[in-house]
Amino acid sequence: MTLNTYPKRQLTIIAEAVLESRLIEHTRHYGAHGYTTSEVRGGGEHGVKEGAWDVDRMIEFKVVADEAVIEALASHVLEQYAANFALSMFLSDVQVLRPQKF
Amino acid sequence: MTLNTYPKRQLTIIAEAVLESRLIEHTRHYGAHGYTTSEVRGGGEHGVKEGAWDVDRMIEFKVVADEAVIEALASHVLEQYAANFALSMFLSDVQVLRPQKF
Amino acid sequence: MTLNTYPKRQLTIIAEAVLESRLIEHTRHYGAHGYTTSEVRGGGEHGVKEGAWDVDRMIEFKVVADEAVIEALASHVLEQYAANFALSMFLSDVQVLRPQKF
Amino acid sequence: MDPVVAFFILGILARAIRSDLRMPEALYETLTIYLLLAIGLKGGMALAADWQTKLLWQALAVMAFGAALAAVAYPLLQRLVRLGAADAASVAAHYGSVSVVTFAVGLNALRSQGVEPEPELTLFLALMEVPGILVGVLLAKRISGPDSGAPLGHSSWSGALVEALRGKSVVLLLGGLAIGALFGKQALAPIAPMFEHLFKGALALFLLELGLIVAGKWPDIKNAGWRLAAFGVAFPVAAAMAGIGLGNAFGLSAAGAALLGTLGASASYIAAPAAMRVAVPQANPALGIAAALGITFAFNVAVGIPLYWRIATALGG
Amino acid sequence: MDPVVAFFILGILARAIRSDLRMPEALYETLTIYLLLAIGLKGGMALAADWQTKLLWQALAVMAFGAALAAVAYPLLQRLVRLGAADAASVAAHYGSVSVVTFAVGLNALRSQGVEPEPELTLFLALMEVPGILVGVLLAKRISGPDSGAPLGHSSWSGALVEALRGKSVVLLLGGLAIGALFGKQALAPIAPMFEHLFKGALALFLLELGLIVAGKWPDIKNAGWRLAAFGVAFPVAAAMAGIGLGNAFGLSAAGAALLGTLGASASYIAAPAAMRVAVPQANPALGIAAALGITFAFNVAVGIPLYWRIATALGG
Amino acid sequence: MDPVVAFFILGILARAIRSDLRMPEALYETLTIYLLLAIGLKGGMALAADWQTKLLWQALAVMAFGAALAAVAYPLLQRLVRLGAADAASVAAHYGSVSVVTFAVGLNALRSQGVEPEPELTLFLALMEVPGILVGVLLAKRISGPDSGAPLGHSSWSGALVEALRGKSVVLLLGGLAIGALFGKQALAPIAPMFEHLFKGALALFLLELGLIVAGKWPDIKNAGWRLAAFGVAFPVAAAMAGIGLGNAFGLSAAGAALLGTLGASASYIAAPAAMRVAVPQANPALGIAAALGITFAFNVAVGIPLYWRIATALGG
Ligand SMILES: Nc1ncnc2c1ncn2[C@@H]1O[C@H](COP(=O)(O)O)[C@@H](O)[C@H]1O
Ligand SMILES: Nc1ncnc2c1ncn2[C@@H]1O[C@H](COP(=O)(O)O)[C@@H](O)[C@H]1O
Ligand SMILES: Nc1ncnc2c1ncn2[C@@H]1O[C@H](COP(=O)(O)O)[C@@H](O)[C@H]1O
Ligand code: NA
Ligand code: NA
Ligand code: NA
Repeated sequence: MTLNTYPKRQLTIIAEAVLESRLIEHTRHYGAHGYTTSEVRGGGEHGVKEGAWDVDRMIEFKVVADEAVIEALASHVLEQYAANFALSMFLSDVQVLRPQKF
Repeated sequence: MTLNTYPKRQLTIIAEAVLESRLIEHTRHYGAHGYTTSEVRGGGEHGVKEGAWDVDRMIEFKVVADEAVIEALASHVLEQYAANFALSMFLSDVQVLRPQKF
Repeated sequence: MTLNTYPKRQLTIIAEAVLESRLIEHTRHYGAHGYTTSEVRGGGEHGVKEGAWDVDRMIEFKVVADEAVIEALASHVLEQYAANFALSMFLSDVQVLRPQKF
Repeated sequence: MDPVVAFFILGILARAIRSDLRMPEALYETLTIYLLLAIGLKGGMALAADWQTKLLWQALAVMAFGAALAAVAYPLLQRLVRLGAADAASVAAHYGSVSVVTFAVGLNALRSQGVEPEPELTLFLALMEVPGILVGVLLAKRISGPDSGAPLGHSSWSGALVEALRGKSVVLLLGGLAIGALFGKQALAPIAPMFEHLFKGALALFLLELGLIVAGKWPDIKNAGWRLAAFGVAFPVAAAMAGIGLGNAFGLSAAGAALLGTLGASASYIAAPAAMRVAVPQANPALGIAAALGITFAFNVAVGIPLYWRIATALGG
Repeated sequence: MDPVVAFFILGILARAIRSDLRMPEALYETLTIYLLLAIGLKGGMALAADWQTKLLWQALAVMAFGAALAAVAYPLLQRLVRLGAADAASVAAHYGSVSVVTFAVGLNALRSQGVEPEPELTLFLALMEVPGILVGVLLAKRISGPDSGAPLGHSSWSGALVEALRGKSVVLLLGGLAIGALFGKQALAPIAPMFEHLFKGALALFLLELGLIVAGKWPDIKNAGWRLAAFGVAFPVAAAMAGIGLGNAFGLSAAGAALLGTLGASASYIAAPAAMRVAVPQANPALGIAAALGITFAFNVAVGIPLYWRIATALGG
Repeated sequence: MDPVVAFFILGILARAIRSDLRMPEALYETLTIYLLLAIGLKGGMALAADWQTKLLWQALAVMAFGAALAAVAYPLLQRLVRLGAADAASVAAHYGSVSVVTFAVGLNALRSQGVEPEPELTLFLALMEVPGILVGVLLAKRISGPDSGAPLGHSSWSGALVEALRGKSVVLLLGGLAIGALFGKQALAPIAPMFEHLFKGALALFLLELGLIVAGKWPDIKNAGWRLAAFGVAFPVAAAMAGIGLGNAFGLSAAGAALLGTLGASASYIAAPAAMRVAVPQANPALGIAAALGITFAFNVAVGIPLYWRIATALGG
């Protein structure tokens, strides 16, 4: 008995922690039903972010929603913050069991 | 020389931290060989979960295994907890190098 | 207006925290432009790792890059550490908006 | 007003103006462990001095008192507050159990007036942690019915009971009591600078954090409705009077009776929510915390504790 | 040299030899909350005793002083240090604002010499947190221009202002001042073991952490260039002299004037960076921290504070 | 029995009844930093008073003692406990090195009897951290052979050595010693309420945590087998006698000799496991911790320390 699963898209944003409240606003604005945040550290173009200092703290911000919502959100975040903030984004496919929930 | 990789399925469950020990039991019960947990915060149908209070703490629980195991585990967790707990689940494809390990 | 996205590969390594600095070295050596680390706990072949003790601490180490880089890194890490350390690895597809960044 | 209460109000105000003040979780957990040990040690040292066999009877009576509070609260919550069975059982468990911080604030208030309650009160604090939760779990068991395959596995109620008994509050309180009683004040003098002198400062920091959490729960408190709010004030006062009566029956001093009343009036917002979340998954967890922490804790700290002292002195010898 | 400074140097050395010594973030946040409350309480207790209406004028003057420091720093940073408008505005905000730890080290140094500055200095500390940041944000607003749709939403500057006012430093300092003033020394005696006796030990731990962070920022400090380094030493000394002058105008003692000078000389490395990151996203955040923490904080703690005391005693009555 | 030991037992019992009591990691790391600094400062203050050149020789002798312990343990572990070369090298490093908490419990036990060991013991503690680990790493190098491309890069053994030297215990102990010696007791009086008065309370909290961890490692301890358990008791006693003999040779008091014996008998369960995990990846890390923490630490704290004091008083002048 295979489980019925429904395709959705996942957006993963790794960004400076100071942006969290704004990312939540945009996520709601574009119609996603939820988000999940975790504290991370890492390194990239903007150097190593160990999170030892308040302004160095980084978060991983995940949203699962329909393709249209995810693409709108991704391009808005890219256009708004990519130039000035340490930020990387990637999209991926996921499948959910309760499509109306995401 | 391309690497030999083997398809597996990943189940990601974001749920109330109070369910962790039970999720571990079910994971073992359905035959998966391991699990990985991280502390997260977020928002969804059941409101914002900042984790500031013990009962608000949320975890992200990941299991990688064969499709059959993942689907059995997912439907059991859905049926058992979805009604009463803040919980979201999504499945995705991964590839591993050591198939017998997962 | 669909967003232009470019295919990349993601390597997720769940390993003993003591290996972090070496994983970062290998990641740079094989040409990836960045990495992201988060603290996790879990269980697998090497037993339960609650992170209560320094040597038990586990990390989830993620790298997004081109297939060639990811496969080279994965096989090096597998060959170097899999035998002696608690470690699991899985690869997955992601899409990015700024291909030159990864 | 006691200075520690001012820190509670500062926490509420800080969150009310949406300040970004957050206290690290590790600080909260450390303060909890500290308070439980400090109270246990202090009680144990005094208890060693005047342990009497009559305490065994009193211990049983106090446990029955906690269970009774939950048993009485359950029908009141259903009929007067119009809660469903699951919610009523969950909230009843909060009110049958106790709050360590409320006890600490009550103890501190009595000491500021130069009176010291009998040491067995610390024992009663530890003993009243669990009975109320047990009754709540039994009620929950009845609701979900034996064969309905309670979602969390067949033995969910015994699981919840065992989980409550293994809770860190009971372990640290009874552990502190044992160490305090075994070693006594003199041998434990070197750890007094940590566990006695810093007590009130730690309590102040704790109340600052609880103020932040209470103000953060404000939306839940509003949704809980006026009926639950009224219950959250009336029931504790009644429970306090019952507690003071029991204290007099035990022959306790006014201070002892007042603190037993405060114990009755206090509601658990850590142990009970965790236990009931597992035993009664259908219950809305926000209700219990909004009532126990948002309404009853704030009421007890600001109004209740001084009130129960006055009642105890009036009723007492 | 004051022992706490030795802990700062130990932190720098530990990181210089790439030791794996890391202090947990929760410890850092706990020490910050502790220091803010301890300073606020201490100031409030003393302030309650001798509050005079003239303090209102002094309060306004001190806020103007903070704003002026940022306004003066901005053109200097552009012309002498050759920073772009965005970077200049951001760094100016750091120097218009203040550092609580620098204040604590200055206060501690004065007390080691047996002198106690007037209690209103704690009020001035709280009042000087925000004006400099406000000027920095206004400057940023001018740069990005009203219609350019500042990236962070139209009201980014008011957002940053409100965010600064809601910052935990202002809330905890003013909260501590209020509690200290309302209850006074006698009622707060029981929390003295926590908030007074442990003050210097907590400061020592804090400086150990800051030493680790400063040494960790070394790459940024080197990239900041010699011009910014020169500014990071010269501007604080000038600002200190202005502060001492203002102190004398207020009729403060030499200790009070020296501490007001130290306030002027101190630069914010927590509140300002967070506020400016939001108000001036184009500015390079590493510059402000390298200057304020890497250069100015280290200079003030090692050289500045004793220097400003000597200037104040020379100029003062 | 010393009260702090009771907290260790409480931790074991709490975990034995599978209580949900967990202590936050940040609390553990803070207590570690606190203990290292407090011991270093205390030793430095006393050392400043009576530093003699003969200490240089003693320092070298003590480092040789640590290295010898590892060198002797290695063949014993292979032949008597039948461990493989990698495991034997790893466990040998644990026993050649030392445990700061065991030292603190020993120091505390002596003080409770009104005797104070010579200050150079703190220097010996810092010096004995590394030699044992160095020998373990050299042994590991021999096992994996030079050309076998030790998995962790060619210079893994020098990496492990450097890593041990940069370890936070050595940095904080030597840093504390330097600050204590440079400033002396009088100048450091203001930080005594933090670093001296709270010492025993912090030690009690630390032992509560270690009790939890030891009981959590119980499965590993059982799997380690009776041979390793026997080694974990016999070797420390022999090492203690050697340490006491060395102490007498140094002309130390009975207290000093007992503490040097305790140092020899203590095994590292933080620095050594981390260093050996890198140097000897093939070794099973659970073995070293089960032996050093599960068996030897518990034995030393409960039985060893009082025993070594009696031996020292019997042998000493
Ligand atoms: N290739 C990558 N793989 C994984 N994480 C990355 C990668 N590049 C950047 N990151 C993460 O994104 C953060 C910001 O990236 P950047 O803007 O390049 O500094 C970094 O601190 C990393 O945590
Ligand atoms: N669309 C979503 N994308 C990412 N995370 C989500 C989403 N919806 C819910 N979550 C996470 O799942 C948790 C429980 O979801 P819910 O049951 O909807 O409250 C939330 O607190 C979020 O952390
Ligand atoms: N099947 C799995 N699914 C998710 N995480 C796993 C799985 N197997 C192992 N892990 C993670 O990888 C770590 C090391 O795995 P192991 O080497 O099997 O002990 C474990 O502690 C888990 O955190
Ligand atoms: Na109650
Ligand atoms: Na300034
Ligand atoms: Na040893």
